[in-house]
Amino acid sequence: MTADPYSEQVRALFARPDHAGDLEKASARVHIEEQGVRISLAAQCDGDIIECLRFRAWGCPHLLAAAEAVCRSYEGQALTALQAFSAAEIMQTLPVPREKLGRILILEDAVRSLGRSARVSPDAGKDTD
Amino acid sequence: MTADPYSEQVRALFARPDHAGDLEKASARVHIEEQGVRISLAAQCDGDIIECLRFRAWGCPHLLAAAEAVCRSYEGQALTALQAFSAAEIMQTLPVPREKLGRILILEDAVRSLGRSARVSPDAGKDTD
Amino acid sequence: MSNSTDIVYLDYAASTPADPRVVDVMTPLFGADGDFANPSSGHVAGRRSRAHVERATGQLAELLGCREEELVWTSGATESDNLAIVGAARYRADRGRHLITMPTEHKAVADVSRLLEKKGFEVSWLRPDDTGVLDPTILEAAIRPDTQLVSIMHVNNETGVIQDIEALGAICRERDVLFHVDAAQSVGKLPLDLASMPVDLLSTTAHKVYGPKGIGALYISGRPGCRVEALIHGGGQQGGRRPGTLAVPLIAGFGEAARIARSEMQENHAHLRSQRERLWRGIRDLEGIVQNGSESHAFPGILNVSIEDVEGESLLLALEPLCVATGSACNSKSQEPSSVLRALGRSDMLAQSAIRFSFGRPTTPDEVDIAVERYRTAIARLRDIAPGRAA
Amino acid sequence: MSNSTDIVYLDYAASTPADPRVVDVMTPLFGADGDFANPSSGHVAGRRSRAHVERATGQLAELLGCREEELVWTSGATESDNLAIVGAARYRADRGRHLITMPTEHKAVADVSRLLEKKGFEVSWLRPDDTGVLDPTILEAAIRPDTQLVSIMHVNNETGVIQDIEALGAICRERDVLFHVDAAQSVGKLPLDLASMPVDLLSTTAHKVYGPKGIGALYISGRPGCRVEALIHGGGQQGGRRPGTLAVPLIAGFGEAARIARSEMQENHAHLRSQRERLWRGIRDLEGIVQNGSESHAFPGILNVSIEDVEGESLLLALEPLCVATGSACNSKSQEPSSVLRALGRSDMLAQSAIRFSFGRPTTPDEVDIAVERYRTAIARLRDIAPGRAA
Ligand SMILES: Cc1ncc(COP(=O)(O)O)c(C=O)c1O
Ligand SMILES: Cc1ncc(COP(=O)(O)O)c(C=O)c1O
Repeated sequence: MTADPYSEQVRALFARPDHAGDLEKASARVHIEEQGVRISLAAQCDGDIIECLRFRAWGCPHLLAAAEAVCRSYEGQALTALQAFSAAEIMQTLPVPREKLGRILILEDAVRSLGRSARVSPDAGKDTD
Repeated sequence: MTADPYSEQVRALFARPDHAGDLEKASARVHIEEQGVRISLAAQCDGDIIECLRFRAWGCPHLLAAAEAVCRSYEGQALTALQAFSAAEIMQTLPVPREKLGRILILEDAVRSLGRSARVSPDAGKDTD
Repeated sequence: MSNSTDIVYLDYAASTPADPRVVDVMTPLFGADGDFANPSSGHVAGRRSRAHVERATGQLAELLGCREEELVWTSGATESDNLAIVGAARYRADRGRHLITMPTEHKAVADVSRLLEKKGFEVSWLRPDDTGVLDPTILEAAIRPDTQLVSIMHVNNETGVIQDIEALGAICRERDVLFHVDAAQSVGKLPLDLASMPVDLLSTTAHKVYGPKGIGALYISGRPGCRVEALIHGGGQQGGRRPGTLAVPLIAGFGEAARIARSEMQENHAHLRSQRERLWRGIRDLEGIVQNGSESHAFPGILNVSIEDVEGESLLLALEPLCVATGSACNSKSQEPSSVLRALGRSDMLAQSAIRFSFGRPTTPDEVDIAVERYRTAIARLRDIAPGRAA
Repeated sequence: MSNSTDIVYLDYAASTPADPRVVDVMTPLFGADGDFANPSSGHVAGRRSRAHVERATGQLAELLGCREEELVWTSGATESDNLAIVGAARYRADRGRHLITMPTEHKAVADVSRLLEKKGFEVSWLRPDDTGVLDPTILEAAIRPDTQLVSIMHVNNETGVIQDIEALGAICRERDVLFHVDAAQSVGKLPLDLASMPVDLLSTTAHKVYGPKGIGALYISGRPGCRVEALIHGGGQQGGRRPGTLAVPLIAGFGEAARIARSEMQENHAHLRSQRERLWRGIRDLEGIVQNGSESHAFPGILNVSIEDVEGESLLLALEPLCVATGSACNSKSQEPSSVLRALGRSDMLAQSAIRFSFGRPTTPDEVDIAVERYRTAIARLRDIAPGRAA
């Protein structure tokens, strides 16, 4: 089964997007719409630490998988750590084909922006873009 | 087995050219060389009647088959009957493809010429052409 | 599909499996025990091979209602389309350099027309209405004195829309313009009787009708003035119209496929219709779902649907292992919304969500039910994951 | 050949049967239980089909010593030759309009060159010596500043004469001229290592090397400047170089044939050589017999002989059911003496009597002995029937 456009990892993340959803009592939120892609992120924190991270997204399988991967990896970390999130890294690890860099950069925007919204009101993210 | 360029009859005549050969005591002979084709005919007669008719030929299978057919059909007939031999008829009965008419006409020449050579010396046919 | 009972294949418009009877005809012809000789050879073995070609030519001619000498074997509909359009354009170049076709044509026709455009031909691209159907009066108005050729497909490979070949062809004939029909999707599935139809050139390919891949044919009407210049030159096979050693097993397979298609056309048509209806019944209540293409001109082997606010690529992956198509098979690598659907006036958003379900002889109601369930589940899941739009 | 144990087939240069292992690879791919999907489809089934294509591409690339992306699948060598020559001529039209080839080329090359001649190209037809071999210095002298392309075959299909591709190619490369080689008769039979050979374009076809009919390939070197314009346009398959649905079973069969040919090349070569020698030993004492083509440059799969004062068509029929060829397979319908043999300086008389015996993997010494006996008998019989010449 060669030439599969999706890696095992992308397939697994896409198939089980456990972090898809919303958080009623989010400490921080962000919503971006750009180039047809839509991403919402919500974090619930205990102090600086992300307890729960949820996403919603409208886009291709790579974007959805990347969003799920982000949520999985940042729970338990400091919200400010999100500011260091890099599209380049996830492009490599999933991997994501080069022609989809644009939409992963939109995800990067959303993630970093969520990181910057530490300790602001739950709606703060909304006008990031 | 379609599109066979040779009919059953042509194949049978070509496969068993019983009349190929020569006659030591021929009453009449003819030899023609034209367009790369070579034909010799020899008849041994009892009075006017052909007792034995033999051919030799260099040419394609249709020519060889036609020569054999001629020999088979004129034995027992009057030598003069050969003058009425028609290429057109044998083209139809074997049959012979149209593009080979030329060489069957050479055979016609030889056969008719043999018919005309009735009661001449055995070598008479040689300068027919 | 071996070893994957999970796979449900509803992509028969992209390719069909060879019918078991076709496989039975072909298989013995490959090896040393079969009639493997070159059918152009004059010897006994060659004549035997030729007999298979002749039988198959007769079978395809019967299916199409044409004479055997009006058929030329090619490698498939792509080559047939090219031979028809480039070949006719070159042969009739003196007549003028105007072609007429549609933006909804298969790429083989569209790309070659675009190429001719670059080489100095003028091409009129006629638009269908928003159900995909071409109004014959639009064709009538587009024909000019320098029009050489009109090329319009029979059944559209993405939407299944059927064009009125009879009416369009009649207009061409009246105006003495050659009429080419890409019938890759319809041959063996809809009745054709070329002896009585105003069609000059018609392309077909075996692998869409349960024959093998790699063999097709072009019908070139025997009426005066209908000639094409060869695309490929060589050993003189097929009267020089398309030389190259004839692929005897494939030709024999196509012949058998044609024979089967002809004798079972009615029951196959009814079967396709009921599968298509079953699928549509199962999903038509979904919010924002629409059929792409005319219902009244629909070929029952294809159902193309779009749905609001769902991303197409994720939908396709969520449907796995259901095998369906987005655009046409050959487009499926590209990310662009189908030009066929855009020509029907669909928004980019709706066009990109399009899924083409296509049915075949082996399709069962159970498979259709699985497709319904997977489609509904996938839509629900993706809508669930998607965020609302910003106010 | 089924039902005809009498038939002795010595026409492997016209076509070979598919190897049983090739048949085994192909057969399961046709039907509904196999990987029949369109390999361009994005879904699971399409990816499975694609895997067969990729494996086969690797196998052919290994046989030729080239990279996978340097191969384009076509319908056969006729199409490959056309794509190479027309495609390169069009792509490099700016460079000039001079081509170089030989009158001994296969019709696919010769006819397409003649066509280009009509379309304003100038063609130099280089003559071989009377053993069929081209002296490289003749090529060197023929190249001009406006020369675009040189096309010279590897093994001649009528005589089996091998040209010195390395030497000829080196001259082309030095002068920056594209070099095309029709290798239909040599691929899988003589070693080729395209990565290290000065060849830019190379045509091949599966059915001459125990693969199926209807599939071939063109090697297009990846080095800069080596490009061809497509002959056929459409769905974008193969990077647009040759679109159309890929014929998966045929491609897989060609791949397997390539794998087998590569792994068994040496022993096959020895086998052919011994059959050819056996046949020649059996007939060389006949009065007036001559070999057509160089002994020292002979491919052992082919033995072409002429004999004085015997008519060729009658000879062929008298040999039945021995299956051999007169000229090339595709010429066998025409009555004209072979242009290849005339280029070797043979008289019309000798040329018309030529018989091409060609050997294959399945050929047995017994079959060769039968051929010897039939040939001797036929010659004796026809000479016996023939009259002497007039004094
Ligand atoms: C040297 C050569 N070139 C080209 C061809 C054409 O091959 P195909 O008939 O498979 O297209 C042949 C065989 O017919 C050949 O022997
Ligand atoms: C309408 C139409 N035309 C042409 C083609 C091309 O056929 P093939 O890929 O067999 O050359 C197809 C299928 O791909 C088609 O659906």
